[in-house]
Formats: sequence, structure tokens, C-alpha cells
Amino acid sequence: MTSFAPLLVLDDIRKNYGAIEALKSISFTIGKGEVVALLGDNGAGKSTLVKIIAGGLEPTSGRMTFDGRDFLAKSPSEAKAAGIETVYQDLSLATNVDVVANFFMGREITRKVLGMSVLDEKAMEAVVAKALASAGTRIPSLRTKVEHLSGGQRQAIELNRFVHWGGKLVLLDEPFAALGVEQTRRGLEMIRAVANQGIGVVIITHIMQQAFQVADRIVVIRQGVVAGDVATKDTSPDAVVNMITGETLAAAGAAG
Amino acid sequence: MTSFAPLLVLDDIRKNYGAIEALKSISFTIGKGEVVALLGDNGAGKSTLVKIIAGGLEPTSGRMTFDGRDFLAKSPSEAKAAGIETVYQDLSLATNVDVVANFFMGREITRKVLGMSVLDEKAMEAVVAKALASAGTRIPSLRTKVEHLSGGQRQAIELNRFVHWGGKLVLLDEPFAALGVEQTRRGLEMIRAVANQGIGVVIITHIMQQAFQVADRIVVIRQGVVAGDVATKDTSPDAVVNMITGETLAAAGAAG
Amino acid sequence: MNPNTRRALEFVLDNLVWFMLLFVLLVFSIFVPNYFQPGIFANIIEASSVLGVMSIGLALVIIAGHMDLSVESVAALSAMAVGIVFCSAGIGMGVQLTPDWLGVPVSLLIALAVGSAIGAFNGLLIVKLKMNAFIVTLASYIWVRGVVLALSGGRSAQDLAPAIRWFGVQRLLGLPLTAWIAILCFVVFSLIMAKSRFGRHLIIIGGNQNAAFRAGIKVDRILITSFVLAGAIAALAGWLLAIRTSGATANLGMGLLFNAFAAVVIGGVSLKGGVGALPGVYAGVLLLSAINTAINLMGLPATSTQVIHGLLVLAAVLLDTLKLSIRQKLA
Amino acid sequence: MNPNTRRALEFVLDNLVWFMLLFVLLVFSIFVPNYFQPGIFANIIEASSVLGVMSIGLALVIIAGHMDLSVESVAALSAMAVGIVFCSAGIGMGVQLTPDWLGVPVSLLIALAVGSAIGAFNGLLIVKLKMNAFIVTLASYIWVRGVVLALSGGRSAQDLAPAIRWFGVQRLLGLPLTAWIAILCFVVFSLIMAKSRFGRHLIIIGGNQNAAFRAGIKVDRILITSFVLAGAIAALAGWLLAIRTSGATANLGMGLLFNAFAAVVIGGVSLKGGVGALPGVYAGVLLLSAINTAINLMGLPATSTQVIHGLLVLAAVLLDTLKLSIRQKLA
Amino acid sequence: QTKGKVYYLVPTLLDEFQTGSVSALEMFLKQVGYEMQTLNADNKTDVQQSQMNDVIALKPAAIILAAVDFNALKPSIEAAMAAGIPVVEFDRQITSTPSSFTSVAGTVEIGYVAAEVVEGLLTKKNGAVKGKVLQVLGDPGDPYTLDIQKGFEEKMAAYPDVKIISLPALGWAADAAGTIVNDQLLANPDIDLIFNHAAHLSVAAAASLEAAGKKPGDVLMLSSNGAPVGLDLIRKGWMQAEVEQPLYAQAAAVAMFMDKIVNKQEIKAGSYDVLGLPSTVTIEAWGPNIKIPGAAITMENIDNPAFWGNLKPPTDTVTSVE
Ligand SMILES: Nc1ncnc2c1ncn2[C@@H]1O[C@H](COP(=O)(O)OP(=O)(O)OP(=O)(O)O)[C@@H](O)[C@H]1O
Ligand SMILES: Nc1ncnc2c1ncn2[C@@H]1O[C@H](COP(=O)(O)OP(=O)(O)OP(=O)(O)O)[C@@H](O)[C@H]1O
Ligand SMILES: [Mg+2]
Ligand SMILES: [Mg+2]
Repeated sequence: MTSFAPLLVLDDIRKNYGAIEALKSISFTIGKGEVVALLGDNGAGKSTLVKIIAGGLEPTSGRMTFDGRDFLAKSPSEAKAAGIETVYQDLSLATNVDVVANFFMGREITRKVLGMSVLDEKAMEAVVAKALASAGTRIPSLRTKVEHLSGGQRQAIELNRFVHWGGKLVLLDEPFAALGVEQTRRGLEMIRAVANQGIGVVIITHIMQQAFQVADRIVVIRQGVVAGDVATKDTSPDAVVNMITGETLAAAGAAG
Repeated sequence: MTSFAPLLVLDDIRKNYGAIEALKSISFTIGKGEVVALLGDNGAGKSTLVKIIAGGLEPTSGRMTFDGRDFLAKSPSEAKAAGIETVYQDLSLATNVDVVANFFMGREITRKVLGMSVLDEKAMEAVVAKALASAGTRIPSLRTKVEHLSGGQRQAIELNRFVHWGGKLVLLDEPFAALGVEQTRRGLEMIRAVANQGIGVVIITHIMQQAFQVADRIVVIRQGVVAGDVATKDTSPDAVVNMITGETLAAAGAAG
Repeated sequence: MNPNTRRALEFVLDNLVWFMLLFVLLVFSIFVPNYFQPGIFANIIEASSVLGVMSIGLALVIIAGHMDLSVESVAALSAMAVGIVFCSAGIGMGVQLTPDWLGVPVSLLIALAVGSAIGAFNGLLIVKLKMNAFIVTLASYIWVRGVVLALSGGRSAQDLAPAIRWFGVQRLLGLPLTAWIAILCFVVFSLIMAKSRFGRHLIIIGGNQNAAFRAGIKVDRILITSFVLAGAIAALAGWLLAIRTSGATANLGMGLLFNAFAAVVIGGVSLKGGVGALPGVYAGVLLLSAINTAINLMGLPATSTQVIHGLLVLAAVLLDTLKLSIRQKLA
Repeated sequence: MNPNTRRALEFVLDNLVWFMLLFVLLVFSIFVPNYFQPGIFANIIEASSVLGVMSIGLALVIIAGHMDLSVESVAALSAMAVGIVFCSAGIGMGVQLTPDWLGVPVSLLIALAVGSAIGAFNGLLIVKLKMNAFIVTLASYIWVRGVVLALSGGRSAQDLAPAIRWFGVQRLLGLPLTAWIAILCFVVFSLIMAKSRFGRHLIIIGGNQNAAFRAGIKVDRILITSFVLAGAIAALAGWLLAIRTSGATANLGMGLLFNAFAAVVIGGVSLKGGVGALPGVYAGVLLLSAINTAINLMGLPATSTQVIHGLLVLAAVLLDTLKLSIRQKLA
Repeated sequence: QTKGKVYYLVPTLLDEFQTGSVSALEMFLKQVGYEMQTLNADNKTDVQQSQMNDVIALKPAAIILAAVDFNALKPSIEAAMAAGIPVVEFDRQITSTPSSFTSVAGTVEIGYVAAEVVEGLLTKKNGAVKGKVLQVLGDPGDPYTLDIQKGFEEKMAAYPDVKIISLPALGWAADAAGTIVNDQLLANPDIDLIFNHAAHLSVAAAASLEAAGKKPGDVLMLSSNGAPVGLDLIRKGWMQAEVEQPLYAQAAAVAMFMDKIVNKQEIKAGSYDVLGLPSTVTIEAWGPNIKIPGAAITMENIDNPAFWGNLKPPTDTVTSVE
């Protein structure tokens, strides 16, 4: 269905929370260098799916193939090792440390002093300053603790750190929800740039305009099932909204 | 400048966090029944201003007049008592209790049993069911704990509870950031309905479209100062974006 | 899994501590000689009254997201205060009231006043000065015990006035009245937690204090109230302790704190706040008391009982923790 | 406020506990007879070595967002283990190694093995079984002390091998080597916390464990390491304790836990996790030691020292808390 | 085949005297045909009360009680006696209610003996009973240490030239005693003598003296309870005396009378020979009471096997009193 070489294939993914079936049978494919917009109503199951791919949640059943191999991450660090970067809807920042420490969380740069690895604060600060400047986000000082930052400033840190690590697949769960106009524009550009490097991108958003601006393909989830999977150029915002709310039944491009 | 009777008048509000001046000299007016869109870049100071009005933060200097009287809420409960309802950017839900308990947080309905006030769970549940249905939000069960809900479902609870309490002024800090398309539409309708009852509304958003759809007036804050204050009908999205990013200097309608 | 099995399993999990209690009683009855007799069961319930009452207050502040390590010392101090006033031997002053029964309300009042005062002190420091509850009440744990010591000079008071002592002697359905007082406390506070606004707000504060504050709940007032309650309830426990001991000693009640925490946790209250209900706590208290009694009867070498006690408590907490992972498997 | 005043004030606030220490030393020197003499200051530093070392381990787990109440008992157990092997009187087996000095590494190894094992036990239960650290380590506090009792049969060991005891007798610049060991530990662990990835990750985990997990930090491994470290460091404290008392008794070290917590909090470590640095903790330890020494010299009635101790600690913590509100006023 | 089970309720096992009493009682009771079971109350009065309740439900042949608190156990004793179970008071005397038998050394008396020893030591050192004495108490909440202090200070009051500094080792902790000695050596460098209320406190005190550069005998030291570590310290010269509690004799006395106690036979007043020590039984208001005098242990008599601190249990078996 897509013209991209497949990167991640989801096959019949299900997830139950107790008696609640959050995902009923999700199957679709994300290609290399492809930007897929994952759309759906509140509670449709988008974040659940992202967490399953990112290793934060175990699916009840189903299988995934990543980069040609069977894949099931048992923890976020496994998924990261495989090349999957994730920006979560509920931010994942440690508000008790500063911007730099958050940006490099888990991947600190070190240098050798007397044979021991010592944090290289200067090198890290330089990287962060560059990344945030190019994203258009103004932050009083990179040494402020994140608890003193505004909602949008926080999201900017989380959104921009993923670019730095490359990887093969990027999952973005409502990454622009708190971003300003200019920051969103640059964010969308960045996504395209990332995809052009051959990295697959999954982006979740509720703003049609954003989806149509950046995505190659749109996948709609409704109440835990795929209610639509179409190339962006073959559909229109109104048609997609109808898929999301269910006014036309599983229309415009069959599921799977 | 506005055709509405003044409800809240902000006069030279300043706020410093240590050495950082988050608000430099904010003055503007919100009218009764008026919807004001408060726009601005990330870190401009919007949430800071909302918290000051809502009683969660003390201004460094400045004064406010609310409903004709001098006003400075020392705590959220004082602001609430004066008739100010707030929806915060970082949600304020207790994830360890269910939807109903969150909806009625601090305002539980009770009934008398043997002369003692006992929580009236049935009555509360009925109210919540109605409110969420009319907002178009589907939630598995009103007795689920909020920790088991999706981001949008959570925001729906917080957004919809304010309608229930009336009041005189409503402050909405990015209330639609996580909401779906349909829920956002209904939310915008609801805001108009609320304003039509004579309640003043301040809404913060980064989506121009939403601001232009619902607001009577647009106030732009840039780096802690008012960079624009115009009637919606007298301006355009592009002009406002320019005010936000500062490309035109404090253009389109002088500050104050 | 079929819905009926699921429901049955959920029921067992929700009331796991009661099932554990039954199981433990059964095992001990079978394997520990002399365990299975009404007198022993009455002992278990009686021995758990002081601990039970104390656990209620502790559970309240823990549910509210804080902690009170001072309850043990507060109980000791109120017991000592009652002992000094109403005991006729040792350091007791042997105050006589006429009529006799007046001693009951007066002694209760003394105890509750002491407890509430310390509770208020803790609460004010924690809420108004935003000090950490753990460290404030740890300090109180020390200095209040110090006051007991200073008051008593290390000596004890004996021979509590018979009118007060009556509650420990008089029996109803085989249990002394002190045990019934504990049971009554559990019923009352369980209802308050489940049905009243105060209880609801306490749980919400334990879940997200900031959200409660923003929602206009008078967080400070409720938190201070909960500390005062914890102090007052601990004082009631101390009053019961004085009755049980028929007086007071300087080191009365030492070690109750560990058991109270264990009971609260085994009873399903989360130390992170916001989660828990009191009936489970009572089951936790009974469970500990049953274990204690078994240790007394098992004939172990005395030097090893402490190890065994610690490990058994750990095992009980562990079982309670497994509940969570079973529940997740259920999903 | 002008920037210079602000900077000066911030500096004082950042190092408040050191200024408090100076102030307290000054006041005691003026008002407590015999306080002002070099020997007393040396005593303060020496007396704080055991507590200081123990506080380091405690601070690590608290910064990581957890807690370890078992450190006191772990220290006692390792002291007893060393005592039993290397003491020549009491229950000591009087093991003799040739050459003599071999006793030092071997005894250290024994102590560290004991401590790490218990730390690993705590860590596994807390991290792998997701049990609450407070309750797990409270149980360990009990059962480990029980093991001390069972091992010693309530008896004591004395006359530690002179090669080991040497660290307590030999002085450098007026301080015994034990004190230097404590100071060295503070320097090393301060550097680890400030400069290494491990330290950085520990702080991040204390701030938001979930974020750290999602960022791919091996949270489980780091947390277990921190519990093992806390155990091992407590064991080192126990080793120093054994040297200090030249042996071990069953109740050795009782009460250290309260002081360790107080030191950590006074030193600016938040019990909520994620905040704190070790140099402040050392100042906190010295402050407590200064207070203790003053109490020993003041000639108070024995029964009232505990009240005074509790309240003084509370006052110190209170002062530290005021820091926060002053800082907010500064804004 | 035993004559029955006897429960021994010991207040704590954190002290060598108490652990010693467990083994001594067990041994002697076995010799007269009883099996013994020990319950440790960890110095907690309420725990001991629960133990009494449970033990009463078991209906043993007798209960031997060494009360955590001298008198708080009174209601429990009454309950046991009412249930027909004889109660023996061991080591710690309870005078407020009748019991079947009492075997104690007398805590206040320990203070008296200690005072006599101090008189002697000070006279020898300073030529008269004068000087500075550091008294390291046990836990200030423990009546046991308070009684010793009372007895000691009562006798010493006769010597106004002796200055006594008293400080508590909270929780009987040895390290606390060490810190006290460290600080006091600086504050009062002229201390002549240290009196520790238990031998294990002396261990830490001696370590502190050594670290301060003192030699054995520079500062005189004694402690009370006659524990093995105390005897060791005397042999090494750090301590000059210990106040012995006749542990073996106390325990043996209980065993000797156990048949009479269990069978509720009359115990007659008079003199008895307990392990070679002349002892007197008197009939007091609280029942038959045997007193066995304690003694001071010094270098001269230290090897006497009758001292329990030598850990040489008497070889002669005890027999029941007819
Ligand atoms: N508690 C605080 N301490 C110090 N600085 C703060 C604090 N809160 C906010 N700031 C700073 O004040 C400025 C304004 O923050 P505010 O949250 O009001 O921005 P905002 O306009 O709401 O931005 P956004 O659109 O991202 O939500 C930011 O630069 C932020 O870093
Ligand atoms: N831990 C959980 N336990 C139980 N139910 C859950 C849990 N997490 C999510 N759910 C339920 O699963 C469904 C899907 O949730 P999910 O967060 O995936 O939605 P979403 O599509 O991301 O919605 P949104 O747009 O609001 O973020 C919702 O009905 C939610 O209530
Ligand atoms: Mg989502
Ligand atoms: Mg904001």
C-alpha cells in the first residue's frame, strides 16, 4: 500500500486493560523515510499503541516486525537500542534537574580525567544551545531547572532531543500540543528533514492541518481498530474527520 | 476599547521569578460576557498571568479590579469564592480517584442521613454522565480511576467541570491542547454559550483558528509585555502571528 | 478468562488481607500446639486493640500523603499522663474524683488533650512551615518520649483507678470493653473515610495535593485536622494502653510504631498516599497479632524470635505486594 | 535588590548549614563551660565519623527517591561480625592472621560483604518486587538487629585485634585515622554524585523515575546498586564503630538512625528525592555531633537530655526549612 | 519425662546478665525435672503483658517472671495466680502483689556495694574519700539503672568531697558511653573514677580511655552486673572492680524450690545453702523471698568459679528442697 520499504510492520496487535479492550486488532505498516500521521478520537488507543511499540507496555497479543526482524521491546531501553526514539504525550522530564541534564538524559557526554569518565558539561551545553536555538525556543538559561519552565519550553526540550539521536523510527505523541506557532512550524520542517534521511516517523496530532502538512500517509484509529489507512494526497481533512468520528463507516481506503 | 462592561481590570501587573522578569507591565481589561484570546509565544508569560488572577501566584507588583472592587486572591479558593474558575495548562486531577470524584472535587453533593452529610454518589454520577455526553467524550466507566484515562479524556473532565459552576470569569489555559476534533468543536461552542450568559472568558491557545473562531478580542503577550490588544474583527491571523513573533513591532492596535 | 472467575478473583484480591488472616489462623491452629482455643483468639483480638486504634490515626495521615512517626510516643505520653494522675502507686498521684466514674471522662480528656496538642504541633510545622512530615514526626517521636522520661523520671505508675480499669476487666461476648472500643473506632472511621466529604478530600489530597488546592479544597485545614486526629487517636490508644497495663512505664509501647506501619501497609494502604481503606488495616492488625501470639506459643529459642518476627512481617507485606502483579496479570 | 547583595545572600543560603555549624560552635564555645578547646573539636569530628559514613549511604538512596531504615542495624551486624572474628575476649574468636595487618583488609571485606548482601536483599525486594522501600527496610531494621542478637546471644565481644584497632588510636593532625576515613568517603562520594554519570542518573531517578526509565536509563540496576552501596557504606560505618568501641555489643549503634536522618535533612537533602548534595550532609553530621557534645558537657539531668536533643534537632531542621521561604522572598 | 513446662519471661536479651540467666535457669530446672521455655519481651512492658496472657492460656506448671517494669506487671501476675499458675519473681522484685516465690539480688543493694567499692578505691588513690566520679547510667527509662543510681548516690551522699557527674547512655548503647567518656575526659580531665552501670558500657569506655592515651589504672573504673567482659577488663587492669550479681545462686534457688512452688506447698523461712552461699528465706507481704548477697569482684578473688562472669557453671547439681 505504500511506496516505502517497510520499516515496522504491526500485525494484529491487541491490548486489554482488565475488561477494557483498548486495541482490538491493529495492523498497519510504517515505511522507511515515511511520515505516518496517526489520528483518532480521544481514547481511541493511539498512545497505547505508541507505548507498545516503544517498549513501555506489553501487548496482550499480536506481533511486530522491525527492520525485517521479529521485534518486541521489553523496555524502553531495548527499543532505544533498536533505534526507536519516542516523545511521549505526558512529558518525560525530570523537573529537578536543568535543561542540559534533561536533554542528555541517559546519554551524557563524558570525558576522561585521570582515566575516569567525568561529565563533560561544556560540550553538552553547547549542543543543547544549538538545538534549541534552531528550534526557535527561547529559554532564560540552560542551567535553570525544568520545573521553572513553561509548558511549551518543556515540550520543546523533549521534542528536540529526539532529533539528536537519529535512530530508525521516531514516535511523536502530540509533540506540538503546547508549542507556539513558530515553534510548530519549525517542528514540522524538522520532521520532514528527519524523514528525508530515511527515518520513519509516526506523529499523533488532533490538528488536521498539521497532519496534512507533514504526513505521507494517514492512519485513523477508532475505538481500538484501524478505521482508515490512506495516502494523504488521496484524501481530504473532512473525509478524515468523518473517519475519526465514524460518520462514514470505515471509509476511504480499507483497514490494514 | 471594548464594548463590554469591565469585569476584570489588570493594571501594571509585574512578576519576577528571582532575577527573571516573567511579566513586565501587563495592563488590559476583560469585559462581562466577553471572550478574550490570550496569545503569545512559549514562555511569554501567559500561564504566569493566569495563575496570578486565579490566586495561585502572588504578583510582584500591580493591582487588579474585579467586578468593580479591588481584588487580589491569596489562594485558589478565594478566587473561586469570588467567581473565578480556572482550567490549568498542567492538569489538576487526582489520578487516584474516579472521574466523578474529580469532577466534583471540592464541591461534592451530599445528602442528609441521620442528620449527617453523606456523599450522594448517585446524584453526582448522573451530573457527570450528562456533562461528558454533551461534550462528546467517551469514557469507559465513570467509576474508573483517572490514572487509567487517556490524555484527552483527562482534559475533557477538567474542561467540562468549569461549566458546571458558573461563576463570573473563566480562565482556560490551553484547554483544547489534547482534545479531539469533535470535542474541540463542542468546546468552542460551549465557550460561546458561557459568554452569552454574561460570563467573561479568557482562553489561551496556540491555534490561530481557534482564537479567531471564538474570541471577541485578542491580547498578545510578548516576553512579558502586552504586544497587542485588538478586536478580532479588526485583525487577521497573519497580523497576530507577526505580533506574537515580534516581526512587526507592537503593531495592529496599540498596547493597553 | 470468564467474567465470573474474574469477579471472584478480584473479590479475593480486594480482600486479600482477610483471606491471609484466615489462612494464617488456620495454619497456626493446625501446627502450633494449644493455638486453637477461644482464649487464644480472644487474646489476639484483645492484644490488637491498642495497636489497632493507633493504626487508624497513622492510616489517616498516610492516606493524606504524609506520615506520623510520633504516634507511638504520643500514646506513651498520654498513658503516662493518665497514669500519673489516676494511679495510686508508684509515681501516681492517686487523684480521687467523686463520683468514681468521673475518672473515665476526665482521664480520656487528659489523654486526648495531650494527643491533640502534639498532633497540632506536628501539623502546624508540616503544613504551615512546609517541613517534611517524616522528619518532624521523627523528632516528635524522640522528644515526646523524652517528655515521658522527664515526667516520670524513668519510674512507673501503677494501680490505675478501678473505675477506669473497669474497661479492661469487664467483658462483653468474651472480649474486654477495650477491644470493643477499638472495633467501634474502626467502624466509625471507616464510615468517615468512605462516606464523608472529609474522607473524600483526604484521599484526593493524598493523590494530588496541588490539584486539591487548586480546586479550592482547604488543604491546610484538612491536613492539620488529620494530624490532630492522628495525635488524638494515638492518645486514645495510649489511654487503652494505660488501662491494659493498669498504669504506665517510661518505655511503654516501644516498638508499636513498627507494627503500626506494618499493619497499615499489610492492610493495603499505600505509603505514597491516596490509596487505602480502614477495614483492611484492622485485618492487618489482627494478622500481626496472630503472628505475635504464634511466636509466643511456638517455643522458639528466644534469641531468634526477633529475626522470625521481622521476616514474617516482611512475608506478609510481600504477599500483599504480589496482589498488584496478579492484578496486572489479570488484565 | 542589588545583584551583589543578592549574590551574597544566595551564597549564604546555599551553604546555610555550614554557617549554622559555625554559629552553633560559637554559641556553645561562649556558653558551655569547657567547650572551647581543640580536643573538643577533635572529639566532635571523631564522634561524627561513624554517623557521617552512615549518612552518605542513606543520602544516596534518599536522593534516588527511596529510603533505607536498615543502615543502623546493618552497621551493628557488620560490627558484630568483625567483633566476633577479630576480638580476643568475650564472644570473640580471636582469629589471628599473619602478618598482623592482614586483619585489616579481611575484616573490611567481612563487613562489606555483610552490608552488601543485606543491601542487595533490600534492593531486590524494592526494585524487582516493587515493594515500598520504607516498609522493606523497616523490616530489615528489625530482623537484622535480630540477627545481631542471635549471633551474639546477647553477649559482647571485646579487645579487637590491635592491627585493626590501630585506625582508632593512630592520629594524623590531631584526628584519629577513622575520622580521616570518613572525610575521604565524603570527598569521594561528593565527586561521584557531582561528576559521574552514575550520580547524575541517581538524581534524575529521584526526580522522575518514569522519565529516567523511558529515557533508557537502567533504572533497576542503578537503584539496586544504590541500595547495595548504602548497605556497604553502612557496613563500613559498622567497621569504624567496632574500632571505636574496640569490640561489639548486641545493642551497638542504637539511635544512630534518627541522627542519620536528621543529618541528611539538615544537610539539605529532600526526603522526596532528587535534591541534595553530600558536602551539606557532612556539615549536618558535624552540627549534630556539636550538639551532642554540648549536651554531654552541659550537665543536664539525665532524664531530660532526650527532650532537649529532640528539640534541638527539630530547631536545626526548622532553620534549614526557613531557607526555602527566604529564597522565595528573594525572588 | 518432665514434671512440666515452666515459662521464663525475660525482659531483654541485649545484656549478658539476662542471657546468662536463661542458660542458668534452664540448666538448673532440668536438674530438678522441669522443661523451660523462654520468651523475650525486648524491654517492652506491653509485649510482656501479652506474653503473660498467652502463657496463662497455656496453663504451664509455673511462670518465672523477670519483669520489664518492676510493678507494671502486677495485673498480669494477679491474673496468673488467680488461674492457679504459680509465679516466681526473678531478679526484679515486685512487692505490690503476692507471688509464689521471689529470688533477687536487690538492685538498690548493687548501688550500695558499688559505693563501698568506690570508697575504698578513692581512699587508696586520694588518701580520703574525695575526688571526681563519672557515673555512666544505662537507659534513663529503665528502672533497673535508676535503682542502682539511687543506692549509689544515697551512700555517696555521706562524702561531700566527691563530685558525681551522671550521664545516661540512651538505650544502654555502648557507643554512647564511649562518646560520653571522650567528652568528659576533656571537660573534666581530673576524673578519678568511672562507674558504668553495665560491663558492656565499660568496654567502650576502656576503648575511649585507650584512644585518649590513658594507661590501665590511670582512671579507675568499675561496673555492675559481673558480666564476663567485665571480668576480662579487670584482668587487663582497665577495671578495678565489678559488682557481682549472684546469678547462679539466684537461678539455683528457683530450681531448688520449684517442686514446692508447683505443688503449692509451704516454703519455710530460714537459712538455706544455695551452691555454697548462705542464703535466707523470709516470708514477706509479697510471699516467700530469698536474698542472696552480692559481692565485689576484684583482682584478688576474680577466679572464683561462683562468679557467673567466669562462665563456669557449677558442677554440683541442685536438688529439690524437701
Ligand atoms: N516557577 C518559576 N520559576 C522561575 N521561572 C519561571 C517559573 N515559572 C515560569 N517561569 C518563567 O517565566 C516565563 C513565563 O512562563 P509561562 O509559563 O507564564 O509561559 P507561557 O506564556 O504560559 O508559555 P507556554 O505557551 O509555553 O505555556 C518563562 O520564561 C518561564 O521560564
Ligand atoms: N492504564 C490503563 N488502564 C486502563 N485503561 C486504560 C489505561 N490506559 C489507557 N486506558 C484506556 O484505553 C483507551 C485508549 O487510551 P489511549 O491513551 O491509548 O488513547 P489516545 O488515543 O491516546 O487518546 P488521546 O487522544 O486522548 O490521547 C482509553 O479508553 C483509556 O481509558
Ligand atoms: Mg494519547
Ligand atoms: Mg503556559
